[in-house]
Amino acid sequence: MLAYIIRRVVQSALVLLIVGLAAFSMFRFVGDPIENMLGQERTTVDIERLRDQLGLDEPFIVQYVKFLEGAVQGNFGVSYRQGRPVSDILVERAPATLELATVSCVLAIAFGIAFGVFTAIRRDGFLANFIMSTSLIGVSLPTFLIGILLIYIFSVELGWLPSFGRGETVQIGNWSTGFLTASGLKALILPSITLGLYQMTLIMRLVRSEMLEVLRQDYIRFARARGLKNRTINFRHALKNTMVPVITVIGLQLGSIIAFAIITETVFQWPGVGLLFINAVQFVDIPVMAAYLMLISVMFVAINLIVDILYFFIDPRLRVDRAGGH
Amino acid sequence: MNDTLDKIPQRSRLRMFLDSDIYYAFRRSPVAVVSTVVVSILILAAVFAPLIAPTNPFNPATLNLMNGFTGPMAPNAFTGESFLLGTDDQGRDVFSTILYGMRVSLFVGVAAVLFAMVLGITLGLVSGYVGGWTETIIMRVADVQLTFPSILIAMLIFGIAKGVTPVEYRDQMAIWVLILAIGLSDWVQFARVVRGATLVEKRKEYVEAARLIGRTPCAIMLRHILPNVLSPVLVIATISLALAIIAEATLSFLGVGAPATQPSLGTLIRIGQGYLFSGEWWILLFPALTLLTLALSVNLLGDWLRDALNPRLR
Amino acid sequence: MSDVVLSIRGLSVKIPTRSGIVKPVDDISYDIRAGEILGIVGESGAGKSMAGNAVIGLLNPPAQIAAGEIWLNGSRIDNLKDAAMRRLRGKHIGMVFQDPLTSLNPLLSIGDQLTETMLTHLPISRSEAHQRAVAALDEVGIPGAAERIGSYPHEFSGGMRQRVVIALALCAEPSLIIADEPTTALDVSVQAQIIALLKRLCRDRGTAVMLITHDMGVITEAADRVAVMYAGRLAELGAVRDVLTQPQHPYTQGLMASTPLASQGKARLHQIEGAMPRLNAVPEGCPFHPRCAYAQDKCRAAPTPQIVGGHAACWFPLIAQKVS
Amino acid sequence: MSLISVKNLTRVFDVSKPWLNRVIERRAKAFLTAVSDVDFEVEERSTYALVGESGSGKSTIGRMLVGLLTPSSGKVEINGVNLATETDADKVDVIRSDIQMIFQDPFASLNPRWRVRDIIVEPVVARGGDATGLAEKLLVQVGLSALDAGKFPHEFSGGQRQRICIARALSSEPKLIVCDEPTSALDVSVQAQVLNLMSDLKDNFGLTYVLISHDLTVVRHMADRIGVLYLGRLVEEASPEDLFTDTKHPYTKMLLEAAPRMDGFGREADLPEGEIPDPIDPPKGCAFNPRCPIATNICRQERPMMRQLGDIRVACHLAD
Amino acid sequence: ETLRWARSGDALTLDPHAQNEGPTHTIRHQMYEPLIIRDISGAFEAALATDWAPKADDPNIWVFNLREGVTFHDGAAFTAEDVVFSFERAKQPNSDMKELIGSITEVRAVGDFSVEIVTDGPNPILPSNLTNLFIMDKDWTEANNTVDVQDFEGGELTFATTNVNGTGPYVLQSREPDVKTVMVRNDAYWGIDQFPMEVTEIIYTPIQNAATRVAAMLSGEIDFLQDMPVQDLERVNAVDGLIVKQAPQNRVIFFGMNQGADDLESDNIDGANPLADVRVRQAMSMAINRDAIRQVVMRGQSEPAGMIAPPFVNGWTAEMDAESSTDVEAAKALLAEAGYADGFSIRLDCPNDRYVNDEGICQAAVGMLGQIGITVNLDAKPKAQHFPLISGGQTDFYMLGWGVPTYDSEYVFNFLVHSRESEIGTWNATGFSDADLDLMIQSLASNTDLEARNADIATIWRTVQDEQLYIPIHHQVLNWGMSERVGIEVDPEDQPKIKYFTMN
Ligand SMILES: Nc1ncnc2c1ncn2[C@@H]1O[C@H](COP(=O)(O)OP(=O)(O)OP(=O)(O)O)[C@@H](O)[C@H]1O
Ligand SMILES: Nc1ncnc2c1ncn2[C@@H]1O[C@H](COP(=O)(O)OP(=O)(O)OP(=O)(O)O)[C@@H](O)[C@H]1O
Ligand SMILES: [Mg+2]
Ligand SMILES: [Mg+2]
Repeated sequence: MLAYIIRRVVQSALVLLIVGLAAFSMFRFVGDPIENMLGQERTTVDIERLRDQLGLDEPFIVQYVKFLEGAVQGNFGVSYRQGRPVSDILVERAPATLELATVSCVLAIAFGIAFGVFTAIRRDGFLANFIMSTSLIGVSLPTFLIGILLIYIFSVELGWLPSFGRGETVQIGNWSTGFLTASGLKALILPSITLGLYQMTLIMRLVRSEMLEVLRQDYIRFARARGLKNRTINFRHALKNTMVPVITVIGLQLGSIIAFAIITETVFQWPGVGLLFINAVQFVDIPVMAAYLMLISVMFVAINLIVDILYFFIDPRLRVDRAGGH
Repeated sequence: MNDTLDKIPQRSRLRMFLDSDIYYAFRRSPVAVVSTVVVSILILAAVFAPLIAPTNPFNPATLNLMNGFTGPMAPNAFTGESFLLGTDDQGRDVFSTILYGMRVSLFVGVAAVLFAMVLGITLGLVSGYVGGWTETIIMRVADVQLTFPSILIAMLIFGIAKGVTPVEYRDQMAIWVLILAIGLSDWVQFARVVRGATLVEKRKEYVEAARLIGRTPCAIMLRHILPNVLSPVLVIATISLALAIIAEATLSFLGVGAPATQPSLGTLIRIGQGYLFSGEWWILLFPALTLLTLALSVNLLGDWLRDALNPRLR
Repeated sequence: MSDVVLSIRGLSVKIPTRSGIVKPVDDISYDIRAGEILGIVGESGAGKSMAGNAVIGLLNPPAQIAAGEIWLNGSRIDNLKDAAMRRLRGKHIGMVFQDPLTSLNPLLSIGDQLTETMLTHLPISRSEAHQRAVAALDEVGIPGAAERIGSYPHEFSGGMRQRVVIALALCAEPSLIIADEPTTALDVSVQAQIIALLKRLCRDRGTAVMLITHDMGVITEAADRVAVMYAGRLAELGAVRDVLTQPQHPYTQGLMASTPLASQGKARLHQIEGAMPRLNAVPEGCPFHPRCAYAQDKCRAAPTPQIVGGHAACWFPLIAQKVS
Repeated sequence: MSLISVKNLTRVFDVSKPWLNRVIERRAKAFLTAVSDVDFEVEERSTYALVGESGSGKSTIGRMLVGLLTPSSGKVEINGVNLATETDADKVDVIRSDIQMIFQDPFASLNPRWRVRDIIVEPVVARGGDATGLAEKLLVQVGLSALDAGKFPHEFSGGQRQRICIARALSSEPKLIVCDEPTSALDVSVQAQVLNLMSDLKDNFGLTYVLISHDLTVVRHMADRIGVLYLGRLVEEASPEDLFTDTKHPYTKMLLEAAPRMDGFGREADLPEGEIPDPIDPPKGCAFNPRCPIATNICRQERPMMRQLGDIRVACHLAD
Repeated sequence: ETLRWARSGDALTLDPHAQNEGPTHTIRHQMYEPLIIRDISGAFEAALATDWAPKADDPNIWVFNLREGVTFHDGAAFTAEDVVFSFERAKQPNSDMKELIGSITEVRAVGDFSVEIVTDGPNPILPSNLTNLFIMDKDWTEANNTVDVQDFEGGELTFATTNVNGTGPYVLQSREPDVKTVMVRNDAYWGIDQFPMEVTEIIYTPIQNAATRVAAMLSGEIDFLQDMPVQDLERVNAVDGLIVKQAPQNRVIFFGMNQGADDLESDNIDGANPLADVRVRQAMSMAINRDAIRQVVMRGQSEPAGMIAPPFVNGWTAEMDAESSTDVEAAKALLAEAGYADGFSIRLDCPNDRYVNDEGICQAAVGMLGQIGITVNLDAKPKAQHFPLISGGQTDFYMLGWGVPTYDSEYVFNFLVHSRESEIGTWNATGFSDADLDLMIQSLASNTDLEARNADIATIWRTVQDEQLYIPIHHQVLNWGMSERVGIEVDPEDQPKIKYFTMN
């Protein structure tokens, strides 16, 4: 297990290096930050001075190494746009995204698994078919459109839920949370549905097909032959086995939730890192973009590591320390 | 007896297909039949758009801006012209734009999936069959790829491509970059599935038999293994197609999609969503419905195929 | 006969398929008494497993019982509701499948699997179940049962796993065991051990055993009586020695003759030409007639007779021919 | 002269965990010796059988015979040519076309996407030969109809497929066919058909068979000489008559005892002890010693050499 | 009363001198004050200065008399010393306001409530450069170690970046950049009786997505909305309790063309530059149907333009602004005359996130130019990628919008007409260069004879018009959406000052 984790960590570090490089090099091409930072009245001299000051005229590799050095120390430089250290901005924005992502994940996983199990057990039932078909609609419309439609229905037409922002937040140390106020919770509803819907569908379909697969395994037949209760068979035997492949995918999906938050946050003006990223892209705010991508990758890598470790707890076959011959 | 040999009736592939279980199951599944019909109609409509569409919305010189915002089947206040599904903000006939937009969307989707497929199948076959370091490297690359969300990959590629292509090619480039971006973020699942299937097939004895008579690995992979791993690929390809079409739409919302002068369905929806509150619902509704119908029926078909082609679920 | 544990009367199983309804089990009847091992042999696809599954109520849809009755310990069970049938399984009927590797849930320890079965059926406490689980493992010959109770299936060898499976099937002390090819996946040496184990348990506990296999040798050594199935029907049913030494049905005879025997030396094997018909093309009359050397018009037209008198379902049992 | 000569044939598989695991868990590399120091010769036009329980290395030997695997040490010579080391490409090619194989699983050994005709003639076509009408001719020879050439494998039953496999094996006019459990997936009645067919073809084409099987009755029926394998080692080799009547090795005895008999009504077999040990870490000395009822000290210390006892070769310290 | 206020973007910093940017100034205006502000009509209004005039005996000196009895938010009194300090601060190298007051050589206090501003030559339009120059408290700034202007580009964070101590009508309560800024009424404000001051609390939220912005307005979560999408005016107006008010904005939208190059990169004509021919430029202007753009693309929310100066600007004339016409046939004829009867193709660079419906306008232009045979390839992109093309001179045909904060044509000429040099003409990507004109433009800065100066301005404009240096499209119209409870008129600078707001 240790070896496995070490290998994963090394791999992850490689991933981060590559992502960092890719991200960093991409930003060289998106646009010229200088233009945005100086107003209409800037002069050529100003441009040169600033370029020099930001180190933008140094060789590419030097800039990248500098960037990495900083990144390792949690220092991503200073936002060109807000003129504040990127790490501060990220710390400020991360809670919003993390809360949104958490709620979406919980929704996606809870409903995904519940519906998946249900549709697998009642494979040909009407309700199961209905859920399956409607879930397809969820993946057949782009996320941004779903968000806008939800706003249209629940904010504009019905006036039930807020159309933007986090509502009121409470500051606990460095963390601002919307979980503690009614308006904060209300504000979470639409964005988290928008964000979680797609992943929920994916998880649900995956759980369903894996579950169907597991349900026709011999050990399930044997469990039936032993007269075990359906509940025991479905949940203790089938679901647990289903989880082995499902967990990997859930792990990947959780990462995507954070990435897809870009869209949801844009639509709902949710003050998280996704919105920050889109702003940064529009403003060619290189440090913010680089930091965001690194952040996403770190989360991804972390989630995957956790998922891998989870395996060891679920699947005893992985715990063997014996060289496998057969 | 040799002279009779030539007369042996051979069942054609078509006949075989018509007799097959798949086709039987297909005929008995209304969902599958309906979605196939819908997809075919949409694809035909897209392919023959220049013949069907009343106007060519991609030719700006033919547009009359004054026709803008005409409601469906209602005459325009200035020009008196009327349009089946109305016009958009540029005075383009929505019906024609949808047909042409679907062309773009389908082209991007199909090409991206084909690209992902070719790449994924090749890498999957090679890594599954050859194994060893080759496999390790390919699959690690796939892992890295997987750890990176597809829209970020797409934005990344878009950014880089935009930086490196000369300005005058940017317009043509946009489409190809979309294809590359979506394709690149999609090959992994093909590779994984093909690799998995290859690992299974490779152990089957017909492969041994072919090795025994000295067939080259290349011939074995292409002639023996490939045909046998295609059915899961088909399923993924179908579902990927729906995903690719949606991905294209999402990317155009984020501003990295098809150009506004040659809008895809996604671009149309992005434009249309700006008119959701202002009463020009048709600019959003019709493209969105088309996208929904297209993606939904492709998805349904893929879903059905997955169940039908999975021997263990039958 | 009060000691009849299982009694099957006119059992048919049907499956609706694309080309009409097929009957993988067609009108079979037999009894199994307590402490008796009934061997069921027949070629692949003859309907052996279907018959076993029908008894324990685990037919995979769309297969379903089409006709007939199944009686267990004097009560009818083929028309029971799902829940009632479930309570019967494991408690009154145990089942052992062919592949011990896939019969055990890889994620649960064998102790868990044993205790959950016992707790489902027996009114005992968890700790008692645990003790009984150890005892059950001990009984099927797992060395160091107490230590190995927390092990997972992958930590056992094939033969050991099959013992665990048998322990699981027996742990609620059912009166009938259905063993569907319990040794096909195992080596001869292990097969001998497992068969001996089954025989011993059956003898000690008075359990009735339905032993499904296609290995004539296993039947010979293990079974008391044997039922030979062909294309979903019973071809022959009787005491093992009678059926195997003096087969009355041409099919049984062919089967016996095509098995290579020491006595035969290198002579050509007897060969039954052709193959068992596919289920959707079972011929009229006796299903074996197209391959039967003795077939007559009657065999082609009239359905096979029930087994009466002798032990074969044949219009012209071989004994009779020899006599005439 | 003998067609095949196998000398000190050994095959070791590296089943170690990846490097990092070994470093952390302080483990040495793990090797599985699937075939260990096996010698035998096969006469032309004879049938040589290899028997043994699962994992005893039968298939591994078979695959080395046909060149699908290279030996770790020792050699296989076919007609005096060692496929693994021969550099003359033409020679290798000739020998290769002389060897064919029939596999256990008739369902997996035919490519489901190919027509039977293409499957059968592939060995010829792959070498650029002309195969017009060949498939049809062979199909008739193996007892199928020429009309079947245009069909796909799924339209055939198991026995028929095995016939197609045989037809494929015959198409390149081989001298030697290695049959890896050719009938173990088939029913007795079909098995009889296939075994008969094999015997007929042997006579007609002058074939040599290496027959791999775990079924003693089949082996006894078919073989001219039988080699018994245990944990990758050849423990006994004899003609069927000798092997079944004058059994020398305790393992062979155990096998014969355990195998069910057609006349053994109600027989209580002398139960074999234990199970086959882990091949990665085989017992010291004679591999069979932990299960052997007559094992002595020397059996635990020294690996017995193959000895010639009359017409029988046996690897047992105690056999006489 | 709380005012919930939204627009598309947020202030970049609160340091009064660190960034010269519209939305940033808007937020500052609520809390800081300059000497002079512009009222809703664009006229100067006294803020911290009560009156101002050039010194009679020296045209190089302006005298500003300051308001007495003003206190900063922390209670400190406002004096001339603070003004001197603030001007000095605004001239620091890090300041973004330094170009605007480049001509000022000295600011000196004359008593507690009067200052003299010395310029390097007569500067008739000095007051217009001071309307966004905010005054800070010297003592507070020194006490909080924030005398130096925040080095915005360098990423410096100073006390003044996040804290405010102004004299303005509202006091900062909390701020999360890009998320939310809350301000409350300053009850000690000097003008508390003079202005309505009915808003007691301001909650300011930037909302980027246009549809979401409108949705928030429609669902009643917002009382006051800037950056309103033109297509939603009617819908918002139709909702009970919501109204939209509009006014012409100080911004004109136009196309620029590279007429200086010998050959263009993005066209399909080899060895010649079609745009160098004035007839081609005129033909292109004639092809644009500004009425259609106004009607359809802008939904009536624009005023077709004939010159590239907004009507507020000194030098603007109604005649010149009416000079553009649409005549497709004449345009074709002109093209043919110029030798391009078959047209040509060219790329149009266009922003898609800067001006009202910028991309839509470009698309419309593509169609219209197509009708006279010019094939235009549109390349629309975010402003971050668009503007570098213009300032780098890498575009042949582009869209640009221009506002004139000084309300004087000189500002336009300096940036858009003067030959491109390192300190001047920096936004002139047309390649147009006329040495005589350049001299005339440079002399405007110090010409105190207003009449002669205006004559020069007219002459320069005439050349710009005759040369068809740019293709004017329209003047933008500004729309503010608001709840009916809010009473305010639209400010042409798009600078709402909440102290003028009434609430009922
Ligand atoms: N869903 C189905 N549709 C059609 N035929 C089926 C279906 N399921 C099973 N059968 C057929 O039912 C017959 C009986 O199968 P069963 O498993 O009982 O045979 P068996 O005697 O146990 O064979 P084996 O020795 O291979 O286990 C077979 O011919 C099989 O092909
Ligand atoms: N490629 C391989 N890598 C590692 N171990 C292998 C490999 N191939 C075979 N083995 C091992 O070598 C041993 C002998 O295998 P082999 O397949 O030759 O046995 P067999 O006698 O044919 O058994 P069976 O009757 O099950 O087919 C087994 O322990 C097997 O696990
Ligand atoms: Mg069976
Ligand atoms: Mg083998």
